[in-house]
Amino acid sequence: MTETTGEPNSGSAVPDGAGAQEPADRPLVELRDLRVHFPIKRGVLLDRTVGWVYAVDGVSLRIDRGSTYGLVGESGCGKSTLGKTVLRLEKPSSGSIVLDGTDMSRVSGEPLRRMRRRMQMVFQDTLSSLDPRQSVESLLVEGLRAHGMDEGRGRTERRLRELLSAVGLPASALRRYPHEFSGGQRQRVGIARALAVEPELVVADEPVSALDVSVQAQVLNVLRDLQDEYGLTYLVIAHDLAVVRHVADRVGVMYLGGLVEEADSDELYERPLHPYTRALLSAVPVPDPEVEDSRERILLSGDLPSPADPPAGCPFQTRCPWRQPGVCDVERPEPRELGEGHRVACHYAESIRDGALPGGSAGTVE
Amino acid sequence: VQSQREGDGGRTMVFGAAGAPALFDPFYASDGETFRVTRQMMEGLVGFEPGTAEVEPALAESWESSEDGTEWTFQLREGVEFHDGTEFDADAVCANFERWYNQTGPGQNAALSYYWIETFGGFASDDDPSLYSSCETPDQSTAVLELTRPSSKFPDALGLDSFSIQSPTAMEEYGADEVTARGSSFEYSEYAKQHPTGTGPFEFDSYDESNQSIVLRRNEDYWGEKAELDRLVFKIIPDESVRKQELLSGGIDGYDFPNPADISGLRDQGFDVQVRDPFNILYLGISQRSNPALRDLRVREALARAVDKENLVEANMPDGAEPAELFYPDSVDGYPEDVTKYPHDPQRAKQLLREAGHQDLTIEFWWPTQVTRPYMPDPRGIFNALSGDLEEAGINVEPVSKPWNGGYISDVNQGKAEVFLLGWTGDYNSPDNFIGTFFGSTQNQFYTEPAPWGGELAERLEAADGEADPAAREEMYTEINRSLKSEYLPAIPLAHSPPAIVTSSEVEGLVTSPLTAERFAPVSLRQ
Amino acid sequence: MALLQVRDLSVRFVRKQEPTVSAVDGVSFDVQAGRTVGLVGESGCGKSVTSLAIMGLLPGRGTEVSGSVRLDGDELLRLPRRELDRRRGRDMSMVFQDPLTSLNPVVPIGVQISEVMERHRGMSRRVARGEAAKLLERVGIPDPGRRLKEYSHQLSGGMRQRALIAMALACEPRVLVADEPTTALDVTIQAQILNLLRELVAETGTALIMITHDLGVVAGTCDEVNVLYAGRIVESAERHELFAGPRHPYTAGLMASVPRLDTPRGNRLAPISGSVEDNIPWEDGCAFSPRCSRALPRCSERTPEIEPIEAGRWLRCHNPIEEHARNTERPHD
Amino acid sequence: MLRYTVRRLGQLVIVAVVLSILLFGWLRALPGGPVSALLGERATEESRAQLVEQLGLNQPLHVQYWKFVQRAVTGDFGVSTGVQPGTPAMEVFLQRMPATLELSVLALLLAVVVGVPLGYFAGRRQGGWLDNLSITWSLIGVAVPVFFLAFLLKYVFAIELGALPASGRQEVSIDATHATGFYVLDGMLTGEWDAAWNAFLHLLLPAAALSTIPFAVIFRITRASVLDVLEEDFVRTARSKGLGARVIRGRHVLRNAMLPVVTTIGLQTGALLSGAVLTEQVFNITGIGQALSLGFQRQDYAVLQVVILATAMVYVLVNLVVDLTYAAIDPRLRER
Amino acid sequence: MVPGTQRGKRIDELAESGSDGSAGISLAASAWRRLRRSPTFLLGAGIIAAFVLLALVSPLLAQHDPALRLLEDQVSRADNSIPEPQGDFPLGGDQYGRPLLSRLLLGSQQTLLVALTATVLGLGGGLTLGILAGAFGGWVDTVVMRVVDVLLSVPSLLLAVSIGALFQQQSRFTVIIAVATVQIPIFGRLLRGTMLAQRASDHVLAARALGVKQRSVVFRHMLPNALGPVVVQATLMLAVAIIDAAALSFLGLGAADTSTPEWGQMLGSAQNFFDTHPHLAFWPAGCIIVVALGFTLVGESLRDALDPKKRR
Ligand SMILES: Nc1ncnc2c1ncn2[C@@H]1O[C@H](COP(=O)(O)OP(=O)(O)OP(=O)(O)O)[C@@H](O)[C@H]1O
Ligand SMILES: Nc1ncnc2c1ncn2[C@@H]1O[C@H](COP(=O)(O)OP(=O)(O)OP(=O)(O)O)[C@@H](O)[C@H]1O
Ligand SMILES: [Mg+2]
Ligand SMILES: [Mg+2]
Ligand code: NI
Repeated sequence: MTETTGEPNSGSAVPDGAGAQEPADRPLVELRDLRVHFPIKRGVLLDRTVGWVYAVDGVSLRIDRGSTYGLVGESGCGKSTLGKTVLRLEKPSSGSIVLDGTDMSRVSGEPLRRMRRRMQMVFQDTLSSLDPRQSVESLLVEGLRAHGMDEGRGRTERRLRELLSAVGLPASALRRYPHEFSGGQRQRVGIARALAVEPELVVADEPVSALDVSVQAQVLNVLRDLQDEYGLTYLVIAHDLAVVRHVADRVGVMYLGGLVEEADSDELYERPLHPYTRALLSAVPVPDPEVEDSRERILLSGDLPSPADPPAGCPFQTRCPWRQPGVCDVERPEPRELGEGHRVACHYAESIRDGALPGGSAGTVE
Repeated sequence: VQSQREGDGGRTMVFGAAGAPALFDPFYASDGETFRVTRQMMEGLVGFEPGTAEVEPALAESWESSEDGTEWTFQLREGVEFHDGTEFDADAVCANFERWYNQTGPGQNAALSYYWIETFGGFASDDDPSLYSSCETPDQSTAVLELTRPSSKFPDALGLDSFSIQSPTAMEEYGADEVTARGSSFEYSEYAKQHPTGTGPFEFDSYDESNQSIVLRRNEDYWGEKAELDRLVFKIIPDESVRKQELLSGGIDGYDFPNPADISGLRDQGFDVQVRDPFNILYLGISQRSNPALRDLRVREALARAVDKENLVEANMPDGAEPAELFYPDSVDGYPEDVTKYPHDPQRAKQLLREAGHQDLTIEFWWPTQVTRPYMPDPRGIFNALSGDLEEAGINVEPVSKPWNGGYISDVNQGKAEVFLLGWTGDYNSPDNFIGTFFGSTQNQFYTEPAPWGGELAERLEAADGEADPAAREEMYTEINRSLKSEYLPAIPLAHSPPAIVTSSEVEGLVTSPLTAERFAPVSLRQ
Repeated sequence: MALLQVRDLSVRFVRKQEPTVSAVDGVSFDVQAGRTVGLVGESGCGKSVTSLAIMGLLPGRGTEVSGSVRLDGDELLRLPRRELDRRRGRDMSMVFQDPLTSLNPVVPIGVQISEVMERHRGMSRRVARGEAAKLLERVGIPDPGRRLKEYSHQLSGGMRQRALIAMALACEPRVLVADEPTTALDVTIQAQILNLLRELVAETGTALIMITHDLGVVAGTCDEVNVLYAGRIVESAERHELFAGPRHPYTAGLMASVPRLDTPRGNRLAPISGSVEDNIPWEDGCAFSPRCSRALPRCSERTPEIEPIEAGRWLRCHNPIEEHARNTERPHD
Repeated sequence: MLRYTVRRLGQLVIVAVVLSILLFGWLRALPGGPVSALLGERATEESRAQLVEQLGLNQPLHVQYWKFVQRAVTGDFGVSTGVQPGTPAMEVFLQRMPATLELSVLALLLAVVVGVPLGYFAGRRQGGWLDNLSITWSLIGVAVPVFFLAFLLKYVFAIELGALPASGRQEVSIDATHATGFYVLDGMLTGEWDAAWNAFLHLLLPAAALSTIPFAVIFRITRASVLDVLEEDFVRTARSKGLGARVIRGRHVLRNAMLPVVTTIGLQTGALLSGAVLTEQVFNITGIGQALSLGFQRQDYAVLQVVILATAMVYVLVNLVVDLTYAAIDPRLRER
Repeated sequence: MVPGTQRGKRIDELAESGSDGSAGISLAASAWRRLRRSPTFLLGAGIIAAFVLLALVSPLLAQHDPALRLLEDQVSRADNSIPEPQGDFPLGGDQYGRPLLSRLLLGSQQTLLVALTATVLGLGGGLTLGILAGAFGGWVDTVVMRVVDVLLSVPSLLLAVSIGALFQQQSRFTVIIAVATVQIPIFGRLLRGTMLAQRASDHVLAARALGVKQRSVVFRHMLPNALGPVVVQATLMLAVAIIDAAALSFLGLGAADTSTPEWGQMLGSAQNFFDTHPHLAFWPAGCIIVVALGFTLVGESLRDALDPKKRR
């Protein structure tokens, strides 16, 4: 895989969807140096921009067709913003989002609306993401109608039933309203709505974090079944590393607006290289007393810095047990490829991996 | 609360006034609220006999006019001083006349010098002819007023409050003539605001604007009978019902123009309600301007017959009101009893309309809101009654109502209102003050310009006003009045309604005036 | 005798015009000093209500509490209000789930901590302030002098939770109830807080009641675990025992539902079917039976009783998982 | 905080400018106009034209507006024609403001002093008799037209019972010194205690009438907000700490419950000023409310301009102060 | 074990059982359920229903033409007499000799008309402003909100009086416009707030993500969900409108033509008779108070019922 960060984000480099016939190796989604900055506005008479929230700050990644990309990270690190920007629900400040050869960052208005058919979203909050005043039927039909896929009563009806059974809901659900369902069922409705327009890409922003474990497992299974059935491509955002590991083929770890580590799922969990990933993995509780009693924990001190005022240099330096003065606080590490498809943004990733750098144990207990 | 007042001897009387006086210099004023206050502090050469509209000597002990009525010689009262100690003499009198005549700038505006313009016409520095010619002082107790022509207004007009004689020294000292236009109104002089100085039984004490009260105190050096009260306070209470309640709860000792509806109740509660002799007129005005049907005398007669004055007076007018036949009360000169009358007769009205070819006549009937006037205590009620009457006679009424100051007055005065409610309160006892004002011009509310008789009427009025011989003049007015009812019928006189004044039973000695020009000097408070 | 004895605790919410909710139904367990007892279960199973009942914090009107909660032998449920107020915050205190809403937004952190000590330890304001600073230091908040003057919104999530813990520890309570103390936090912060709690229990011998829905947290912190379902304890065991071999199908189902970091990736999860909402009332049989894969006809006819099955282990099931079958019940296919 | 204040003051300027333009245009659009007010029923076409000329009312609107602005920045809004004819409008406003302030402050005080504690106790014992009683009272209070209530109060207490004065601000014959224009304060400053007492008695009935709506609103907001706060987690935390009832009530419940109440109090100044227009008329209080209604009746442009503009400014300012107070109570807002 | 089939069956059953209304109850339905039992609501709704019914059937009930001075001969200004209650006229006449009862009855119509039209107009204006500001944001929002700020910075009655004074001729229409104008900024502000909240909500984001057209997002998703508080406010505003209209009449800005009676106007014109014939004021005042109370009660209970915090 080529490094994409260094490349100028020129749209012309991307061939038009019309010309190229889906080269097998072309990723469905490719983000290049994506930045989303929110202005902080303040002013006496008229609002002026006094600063920026660097919600997403230079993320490059690619998601292969039919695969699942998992995004993890702490609260506020910009996962949702990234997800929304991929769907062009937020406007990128710079960088490009290439969906199947089309540079989405330049599309807007009606063409963008039409593009939406190809990419959909599943939300975390199952209740608030469904319009309480619309029956499931109208929720589902709406998407079809918006994209002219509403072809006559009978066919639409059939399509809806098909959708519901795909997500494991009875046909009788059509005439009911969102509040009449349990959390897990609502999430299924949300998934059905996303699938109604036959998208290629589904961004799922914390699709299961609001659910009880048993229901969470049901929904995760549904997601997976659907992927198998329709060949969907997922971008799954979650803070639960175990969930991400379970669903994702490839995982990216975000910290303060940037991607600090990215690798195939097994690789990442087996050989985490970035200090933050290591701390994260060591903090996830495992439902097994034996493991819990014996594991080594890397406890971080301090909290996530504000994305409006990120530290100079490495964003993780404020909490990093391996922090080296003079380097980490000066230069921001760029993601480097260490091993196949394993990219890490840390100056000392190799040394940490090899245990060559002291300090890591400072916050370690047991 | 009452005890507070008794504390200082019960010699303070508080009278409820409806509005704030604009200023205390009566020359620039034309409103009753101002005059009510200045009248207590100032006097003119002539005055009006208490209880009547008859002229009596005031600062002039006597007067006589020349044969042709253009030279008036006033014999001045001696030993009179203004409140500031200045001697009252012929120089002071002429100084006042000269001041009035020599107004400049804003002072020439009818909004300020209304009565001068009405009575004397123009000023020294403008082109309008003036009745005033000069003022001479043969000696200090004689003032001679030269006029350019005779006028029926004399000498009564000199009894107007605007022509009160004020202290020349004080006016000089406080710049009485310094009136400036500012924004949408006028800013008055220091004199007019704080130092009004006359010869009257009360002198100015203070005006508390934040509490809206004006305090006058007794002039201890008054030349005549001194005032009984130590202090006379005017408390400004704009709302009619509040005035009543204030009286009921003892906050004030009296107020003017009680709502007719309240009169009997107030009497029942032991208050002293005095009804003045009527000196006003309410009429149903007709404009000759826009609706051509109204130019037909038969139509106007139909209106006159449609109206039920008796019922109107009974249901909407206060005690003592009476239906009117002419445009002024019978106490004014030149009032013939034998005029054409148009008794209430809807059938005849319908017939007249048919004859005139206006079977389905539609008229715009204008009436004012946000106002009550002594001659019109309840405009809405009067309108309701009259429009009912008109409808009964088959006339379609399109009501038009506007706020008094919010367009009614200005539109009516331009003759825009086809049929309207309006009236007049006399300033002094002269037919000219009534019908001269109404029909002396052809381009006012009645807009008699297009009527064949409009110019004729105006000329006859002018001739009568210029007649020096009182007897001949009276005869001329009598004839005009007859014609007004029989030939012209430019409007329909409706009623004279006497304004009442109410005081608590402790108030004694208040003599009412048909001109609503009461003087409080003889008033006392019973302990 | 155990430090805290909960016996047959039941809480019913009686509402006008609405069916009575039996939120907690005959819950019994003991907590020894220096030990941590966990209460786990899905949302709505009655964990919070149990903890609030122990603390006497349930709303007064429309709530019926029965059973007994004894602290050192004293019956808490029948303590007069004043007496209860004297003990709450001193002998027993509580840490809540959401640290943001559980702190008063308009009162400085310092005041909120020191007011407990002023109240229960009769300290003067100044002394209490000093103690508060020490407490903050102890729970790992740097620069306590400054933080004391700050307000909850000025602290990060982790710090808020520490402040709440500091507050709960102010009078060195003998029983600490922690209701989902880390659910609102990020994993790295959660690890810090759990570590803090573990240390505290170890150092002060406080008895900790740990309420959570996260089996991982239970596995890492508790000595004994009570699994709640629909207001009743369905299984209760020592931690290692429980995780080694859950006997109740519900417990087993929970464990099978969780994707784990330490098992091979790519397996399908084996969730419990349905959701909490399809409970039937316990009176009509086993509340779990509609969702249970091992349900027998009698499960929906007779309500199972909780019974001891071995030392320190209790179970409420007609058809428990055989001990030898433990491993075959792990997720497959 | 400072920045926030500056920002809000900036908004005040915008409101002032926009409002002055609106007002100017609006006043010119009113039927009638100052000419009618000055000349009355005796006006003639001629005198009318002369006056229009003299007052410069025939100039183009933008010229008039510019002149108006030039004078307005010096505080000169022209001379009153109807309310207190001859007095500069600004003076009319300044003379009358204290009366309205006195009245509104007392009314607000009554509303707060009664409404807040009542709201608290009603909220504490939701559904209790006190709760039901005060809710009923507050609901009826809102439904009764203010002027009707004012009439009723006056009729009963001043006229039938004679217990309190029927109208005005002070007995005129008391001859009190009026240094500040706040009569009660004046009396206390100069030691004329009877005058202060008299002025206070005059305030009671109108303040009672005026306070009904603010009372109802403040009561309800307090009650609702107490109910909300009682449900808050931090109150549960406070209880779990075994704190005494007084501390819980004061520090934890009331302090938080007061936040929306404070905002409401600010918003109620609007209602107070509206109510003052009615109450002052009924009780003949020479305040700006009366100036307004008279100004409308008598087409007093100058006074209307000042009063509306100033009232709006006061309203905006009061709300600024309220918001700052809010920020003072609520640390979450301090950093703005 | 085959979880899939088991699950499907269970959910089917659940879905069936949910439709009988016991499983979940919508916001509106649960609000309604609570409303039905709330004595406040029932009282208020009863009052309103009676009022509306009265307004509808009043032409049948009223025995006399309210504009006719049927008892004029019994009116005398001189001794301040007003027709006493008598045979056909149970409440007697007003100060012009018109039948008081008929006026009261028919007054309900006009009162309802004024309140309803004013509120509908105010609501319409407010909706427009609110939609503009809330749905489009940006500078539209800024401009609209500045105007609203200015309007809100003028105390309500003042604003109403100002608007009322603008009209050449006073009529019921003037009152309606004046009262409506006061409501516009209030509704606008309120709606903007709820619209902004909706704009940030997930389900609107979801609709956008689905590619639903902007107009449809605004009118199908944002608006209906933002209307709850507005409906509550509108109910309360009906009460306010009635009272405001009465206040305008009191200040002399009411309808000039009294041939069609209206309560506020009746009350306004009765003020001079307050101490001599208090019943002239008490009847319309009583009606106004009761009806205003009705609307307030309903509004308040609606607000309570729609409050998500109180929802179960
Ligand atoms: N519309 C916005 N305007 C300004 N700042 C925003 C906006 N949306 C998000 N942010 C800020 O951007 C940062 C990243 O937010 P984001 O929602 O993407 O985080 P997240 O990783 O999804 O967090 P969580 O796990 O809590 O959902 C946060 O600091 C947030 O406050
Ligand atoms: N005040 C109350 N009134 C009525 N029912 C209540 C009340 N509090 C809780 N309940 C009900 O009691 C049951 C148990 O609630 P509880 O809060 O203890 O659940 P929980 O196990 O803490 O769930 P979670 O994990 O969601 O916090 C629920 O069904 C809940 O609806
Ligand atoms: Mg997020
Ligand atoms: Mg809970
Ligand atoms: Ni798995």
